Amino acid sequence: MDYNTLLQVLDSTVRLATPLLLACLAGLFSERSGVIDIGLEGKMLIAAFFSAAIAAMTGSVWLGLGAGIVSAVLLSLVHGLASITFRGNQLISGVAINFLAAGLTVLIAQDWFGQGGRTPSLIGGGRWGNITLPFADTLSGVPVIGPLYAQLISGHSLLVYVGFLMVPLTWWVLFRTRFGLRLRAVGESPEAVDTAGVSVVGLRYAAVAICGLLCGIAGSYLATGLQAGFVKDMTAGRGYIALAALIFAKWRPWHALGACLLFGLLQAVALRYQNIDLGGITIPVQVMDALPYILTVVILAGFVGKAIPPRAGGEPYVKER
Amino acid sequence: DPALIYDLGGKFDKSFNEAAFNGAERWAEETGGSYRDIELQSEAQREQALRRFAEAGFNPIITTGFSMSTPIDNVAGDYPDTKFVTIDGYVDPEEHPNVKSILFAEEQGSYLVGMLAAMASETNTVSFVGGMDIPLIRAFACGYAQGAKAVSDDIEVIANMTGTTPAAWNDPVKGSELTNAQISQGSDVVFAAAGGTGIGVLQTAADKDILSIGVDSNQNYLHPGQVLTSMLKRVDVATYDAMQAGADLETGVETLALEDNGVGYALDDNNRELITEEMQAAVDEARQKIIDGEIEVHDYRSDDSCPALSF
Amino acid sequence: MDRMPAWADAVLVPLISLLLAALLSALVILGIGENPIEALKLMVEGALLRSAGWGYTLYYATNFIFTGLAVSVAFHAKLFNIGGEGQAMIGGLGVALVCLYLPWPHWSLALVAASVAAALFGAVWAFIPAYLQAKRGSHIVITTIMFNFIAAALLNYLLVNVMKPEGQQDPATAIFPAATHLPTFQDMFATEAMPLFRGSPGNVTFFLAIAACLVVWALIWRTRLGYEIRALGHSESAARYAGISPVRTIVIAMLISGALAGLMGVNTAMGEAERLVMNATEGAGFIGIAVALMGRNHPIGVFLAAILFGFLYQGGAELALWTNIPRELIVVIQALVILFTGALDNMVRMPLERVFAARRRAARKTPAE
Amino acid sequence: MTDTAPAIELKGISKSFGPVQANKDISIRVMPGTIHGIIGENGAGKSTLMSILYGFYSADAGEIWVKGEKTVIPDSQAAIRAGIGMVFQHFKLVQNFTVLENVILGAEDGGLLKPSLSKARGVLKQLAEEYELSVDPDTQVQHLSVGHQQRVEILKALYRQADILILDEPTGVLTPAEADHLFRILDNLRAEGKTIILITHKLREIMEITDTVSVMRRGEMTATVKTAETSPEELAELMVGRKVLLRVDKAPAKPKEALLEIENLRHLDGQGVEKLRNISLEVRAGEIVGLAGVAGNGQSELLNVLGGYADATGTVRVNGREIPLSGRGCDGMARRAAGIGHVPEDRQREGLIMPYSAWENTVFGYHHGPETGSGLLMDNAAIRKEAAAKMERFDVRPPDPSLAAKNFSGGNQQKIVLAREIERNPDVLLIGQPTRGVDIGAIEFIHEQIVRLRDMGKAILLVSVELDEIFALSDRIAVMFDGRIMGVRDAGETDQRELGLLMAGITEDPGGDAYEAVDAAMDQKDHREAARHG
Ligand SMILES: Nc1ncnc2c1ncn2[C@@H]1O[C@H](COP(=O)(O)OP(=O)(O)OP(=O)(O)O)[C@@H](O)[C@H]1O
Ligand SMILES: Nc1ncnc2c1ncn2[C@@H]1O[C@H](COP(=O)(O)OP(=O)(O)OP(=O)(O)O)[C@@H](O)[C@H]1O
Ligand SMILES: [Mg+2]
Ligand SMILES: [Mg+2]
Repeated sequence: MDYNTLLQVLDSTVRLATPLLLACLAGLFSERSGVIDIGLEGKMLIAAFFSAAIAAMTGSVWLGLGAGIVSAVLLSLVHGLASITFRGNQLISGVAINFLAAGLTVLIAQDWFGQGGRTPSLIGGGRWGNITLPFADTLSGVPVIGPLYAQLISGHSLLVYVGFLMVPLTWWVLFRTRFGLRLRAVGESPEAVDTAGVSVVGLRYAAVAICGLLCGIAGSYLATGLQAGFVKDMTAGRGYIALAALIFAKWRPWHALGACLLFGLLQAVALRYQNIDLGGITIPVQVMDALPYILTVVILAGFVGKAIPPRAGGEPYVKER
Repeated sequence: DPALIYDLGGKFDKSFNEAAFNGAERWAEETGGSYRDIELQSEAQREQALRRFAEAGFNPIITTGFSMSTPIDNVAGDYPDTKFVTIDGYVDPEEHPNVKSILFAEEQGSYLVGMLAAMASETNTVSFVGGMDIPLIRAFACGYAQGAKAVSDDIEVIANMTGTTPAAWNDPVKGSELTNAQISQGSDVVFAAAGGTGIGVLQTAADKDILSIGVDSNQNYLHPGQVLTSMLKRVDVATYDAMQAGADLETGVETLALEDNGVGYALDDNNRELITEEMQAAVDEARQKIIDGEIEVHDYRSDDSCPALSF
Repeated sequence: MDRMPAWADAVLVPLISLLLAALLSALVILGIGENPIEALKLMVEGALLRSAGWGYTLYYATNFIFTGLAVSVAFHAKLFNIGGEGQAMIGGLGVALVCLYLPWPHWSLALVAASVAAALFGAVWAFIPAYLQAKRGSHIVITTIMFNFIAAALLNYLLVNVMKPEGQQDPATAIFPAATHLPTFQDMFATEAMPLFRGSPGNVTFFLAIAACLVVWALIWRTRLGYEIRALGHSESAARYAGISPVRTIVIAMLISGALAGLMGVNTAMGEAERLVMNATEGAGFIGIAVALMGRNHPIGVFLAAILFGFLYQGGAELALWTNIPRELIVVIQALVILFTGALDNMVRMPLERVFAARRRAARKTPAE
Repeated sequence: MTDTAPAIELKGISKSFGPVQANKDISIRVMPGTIHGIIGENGAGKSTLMSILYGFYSADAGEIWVKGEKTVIPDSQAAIRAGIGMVFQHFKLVQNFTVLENVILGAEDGGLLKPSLSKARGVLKQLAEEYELSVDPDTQVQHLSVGHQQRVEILKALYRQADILILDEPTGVLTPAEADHLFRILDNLRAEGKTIILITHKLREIMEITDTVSVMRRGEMTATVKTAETSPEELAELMVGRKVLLRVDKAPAKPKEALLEIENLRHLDGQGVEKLRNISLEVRAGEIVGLAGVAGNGQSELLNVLGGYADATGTVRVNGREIPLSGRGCDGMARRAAGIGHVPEDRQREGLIMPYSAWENTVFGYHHGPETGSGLLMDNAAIRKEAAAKMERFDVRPPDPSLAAKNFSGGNQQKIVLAREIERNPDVLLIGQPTRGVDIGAIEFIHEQIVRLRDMGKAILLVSVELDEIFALSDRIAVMFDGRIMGVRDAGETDQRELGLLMAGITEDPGGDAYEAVDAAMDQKDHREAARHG
């Protein structure tokens, strides 16, 4: 593989890792607060739809982003209602949200646009343009570094940079601010937070809302950055992969970046090399398709070891004694 | 009344199923008739839809997609008075005299757009994105490659399939990534025979400023000036004709080829600039030769192999 | 806390939750400009007022009984098996192998062998996630989801590259030999005079599903293994104290769960399609979760919930046939049913508990005075 | 009295949980600068009352007055503002946070952590000196001993400038030395003018440190007396409503052959840390051997190994027959078959399946035995009948086999476990914390049963953190420290001081203040533990 191909694969990796990363960080906020969320998929999906739909109707990608975020946050609040206020089963609520998003998006899309659960293709201001970073053109002649900068680092849509900047931001919020301290505490020991006079419910709702916000960005990126419109089920399991990445990352922001890049790379490689020929034996395309999933299992079983989740994860908080 | 059953890709895939829809709409408009249609979502529904429509007296019942041939095979015998049409599918006419199978010579149309692609290419590299990896789609790819090679002997033809399941008809994200990969390998014309996935292909091609070729319906309008042409497969005509014939539809197996105008390439205002007169002349000449039998386009399905491309 | 009567918890709460879900669904239908009453009428007529409709409803219900039981057995051991989908797919593979590659004189023998194979294959597919959960603590929710994807890829490979007959376009096996075709309700109950269940896929597997309900009931509430599975589900530390091996019990519970999900393959592959197609499961594994929850993990509840979802499926198909309502409406309704009965059940339970407490207090006061 | 307003005054507090009336019209005054004790049976409503005071629950009726002012306390924030701090029975700490982080949680200054952390560091240092409350501010709480965790809880309250401190059963899990230290802290706090409310089941502590004591029974406040003017016997009677024997009445032991022989037992935990180091011990027929030690020094592990749910190496013989210590045949069921009964330390987490009915619990661990029926299916009717009989013999209240275990009070849950294990007449009975958190009425009954089994010629190995209980029941006492047995003494020939030193790993009596030596030893142990986890 020559350098250029490598750059292209990595470029594709960055594109594919971005929605995973945003969703993974979304899950991180939620689960660090003790609310397990397998509804990332659904939230991304609904955000993808509404961002594309509003962008198509208004021609503004920013309004689209706003709509995507609002819709994902609303679904988050449904999850919050079920798992925080009514102490329901968080896994089930997540499953329901995934179904709900899968159905509602197509239903509404059909009602609004009549194109079989698809939004019209986005054009012009309805999509995120790619940003060329300063000096990208000037530097592209420089060997090694030049193409790296011009092709890999420069030339992505704004949301890609947002996604990557979210990593240090998440870290900082979590470990350097009062909100972060309380958030981590409520996922470990809600009773400690409660007796310290801080509202468990408030904190968890805040976390769940942030989760919705990030899922909203992730979904918008899918539909208005990576693609030019919404098609049904366009998240295609990314929410679950993000969840696996979260466990792999042991609920830590920098590790999440690594995990998502790894999964992005696997997807990029699987897309690029459909039938790998290993000295006469052709690896069938299905193996490449399944590779990210197989690797997830292998990683979970073999390398993650004891990934200790936030202690109160999945447990609704009930005041007692 | 006639009924129309779309395959899993859905009525608005902008290509195959949508062509059938357009044909039906045209029929309804012209004749003032009405028809009923349904988008399938599940396997068990195939037979169910056939039966329910047959029981309700719809005739003929037109279906798109090869996956409907097995269900029709199961059902046709129970409703001898109903005519069934399977577009792209094949049902033994001996066994079920009330079924019409409509097939297309996709390789011929693909040959023509392959020629156009080769003539438009500046990098001498063209590419193909298929939907689900089935013999039908390979026939597209094979015809395309033959056409391209007829123009330029040493042209490189890159062919990728989106997947191996019906989901491959509806995965624009993957279509887009495949196109990106092909562009990075030098392709500057990409032919998408991939149903809804093609939308992603055409989009990426337009974004990256290369040419693309649409399929089934005329997709030139999707990105005016950036879609070189579309390989037409006149599913709309087939649907229209079947509806027009109504209950008197002639059954049996029919293959629509260039000479029947069943396949072809699209030329309209959107791509007029892109197709030069020489190009058009060359293609029209080839078209005539194919009709006359002077050029023989190999059909992948005849022997599961392709002389111009390896999969 | 205030406990309300058991019947209220088992019947009233799901019923009210269901009503809420139905109400919201009606609003959704209104929202897309259709008439909910008409829609309901269509669904009821299409699914319940025709014998063929019942044939479809029960066909779908059979799938959901199997996956619902699968989820509930795992649930008793506090395992969340989201892998019913993959296990059912692989179960179908077992059925296909038995039907295609072994000669069968009679369908009944084929059914027995295919059921064993389906259960076995489903169990095998559940084994790895189970083992990894038990031994390595790998979160079973994640691993079973991954195994759904892997099952799809495996089946895809086999169907496309190995089992598909030459020249066939779609990824499916050949039609099974006629001797393995299961009797449908039509075969069993239709007469010349009464052409019942015409053309519908409901078949003898439905009775297998009922038998599975009985077996699961006995297993969970009457056997020592069931006692151990439930004990482990309630408290792993206590189970270890009692000498119940968590590893062994987790693995066994998941094997049973996988086997039940695998059995669904008998219904889809052998009962309906009479061949193995790529996407035969169509989300039934996920519906199983809702079915198990609504049924409170009890076989009777699972059975009733499965019928309800079968009705939704069949009714939804009818809607798609005769109206312009997209079939996704049914997905939305399912989602609402899952949400209200599974996750928001306390929204109904909490006020109900208060009502019952008030009534009890009132009742206590009267005799005292 | 009249010119100082009470620090706390409760007037007519009532609270019910559905049908249970936990507090009925309770009124109480706590004067500033005093230590006020509250005692009462299990479920009397002590914790509920204090939770109301701390804003955890809201009362159905009644008023709270703090320092002479009527105060509404809807949540913990309000309680903190009113100067109330609470140390719960189960600590409310974030295990993987450092001491510092735990202390500032909820009391941060500003949005960023840094200033709060450095301020807290200074304040902690000052408090440590003032009240003998030293803990390393940068250690994660999970690596601290229970006693030190409790100090963190007190520090949390003081950091929030509480001058009224509530402690709910603070000594339940402490060693005598740790309890002594706690009382010195409380003494210091009282000397500084702080007010303390102390809930406990231990009459000795009440007599030792409180100024006044209130007694609760069935949700009501039955009496408030000056400690100096009462006696343990009187308090016990006020609590239970009848005379209670505060000593265990038992004849001298007549030990016979060894029923349980342990040789060179070693055990590694999941992280590969050696938790049992070469343990050798024997328990003879007709004797009770008490295993004393600070929690976390290997007693639990020893019970787990003997009970069959932790692997080990070495030799264990029951009734002369060797039993496997790992692999097949090493599990709870096999142990029961070999004649070992086991009352686990934690009845709720181990001994019972809380949602199971009482009758299901009476065969738990024995569910493969013949009494559960011979066929494929369990004979539920027979089990239920047998369970009813057992529950009657053990005076389980209410005697309803269909009731779920979680619906019995702690003492009655313990009786169900005891009934199950004792009624099968095991040769060896392992029994952990038989009366933890159980009120004195039930303690009396449980102790009687243990002695009765001994007198039937069985071998009993008793683990308890209550030195009083160890002394009251044991014929011989073995002391564990850091996975080793530091020494075995005859119960009649040793005293609290000697055992206390052994429990801290000190075999030579240093003379002078034993508690300081013990405390230093505990500090060292914490540091080792923290260092091991990096
Ligand atoms: N969260 C709750 N829900 C329902 N009932 C409760 C709850 N908490 C306490 N109770 C009831 O209130 C009564 C008083 O309980 P409380 O915990 O205050 O007793 P206690 O005196 O602290 O007992 P112990 O000595 O065992 O700690 C109990 O009998 C119990 O039935
Ligand atoms: N959350 C609850 N819901 C319903 N009943 C409860 C609850 N908590 C406690 N109870 C009831 O309270 C009674 C006493 O319970 P509690 O746990 O306070 O006993 P306890 O003697 O304090 O136990 P322990 O000794 O373990 O502290 C039991 O009868 C139980 O049914
Ligand atoms: Mg208490
Ligand atoms: Mg208690």
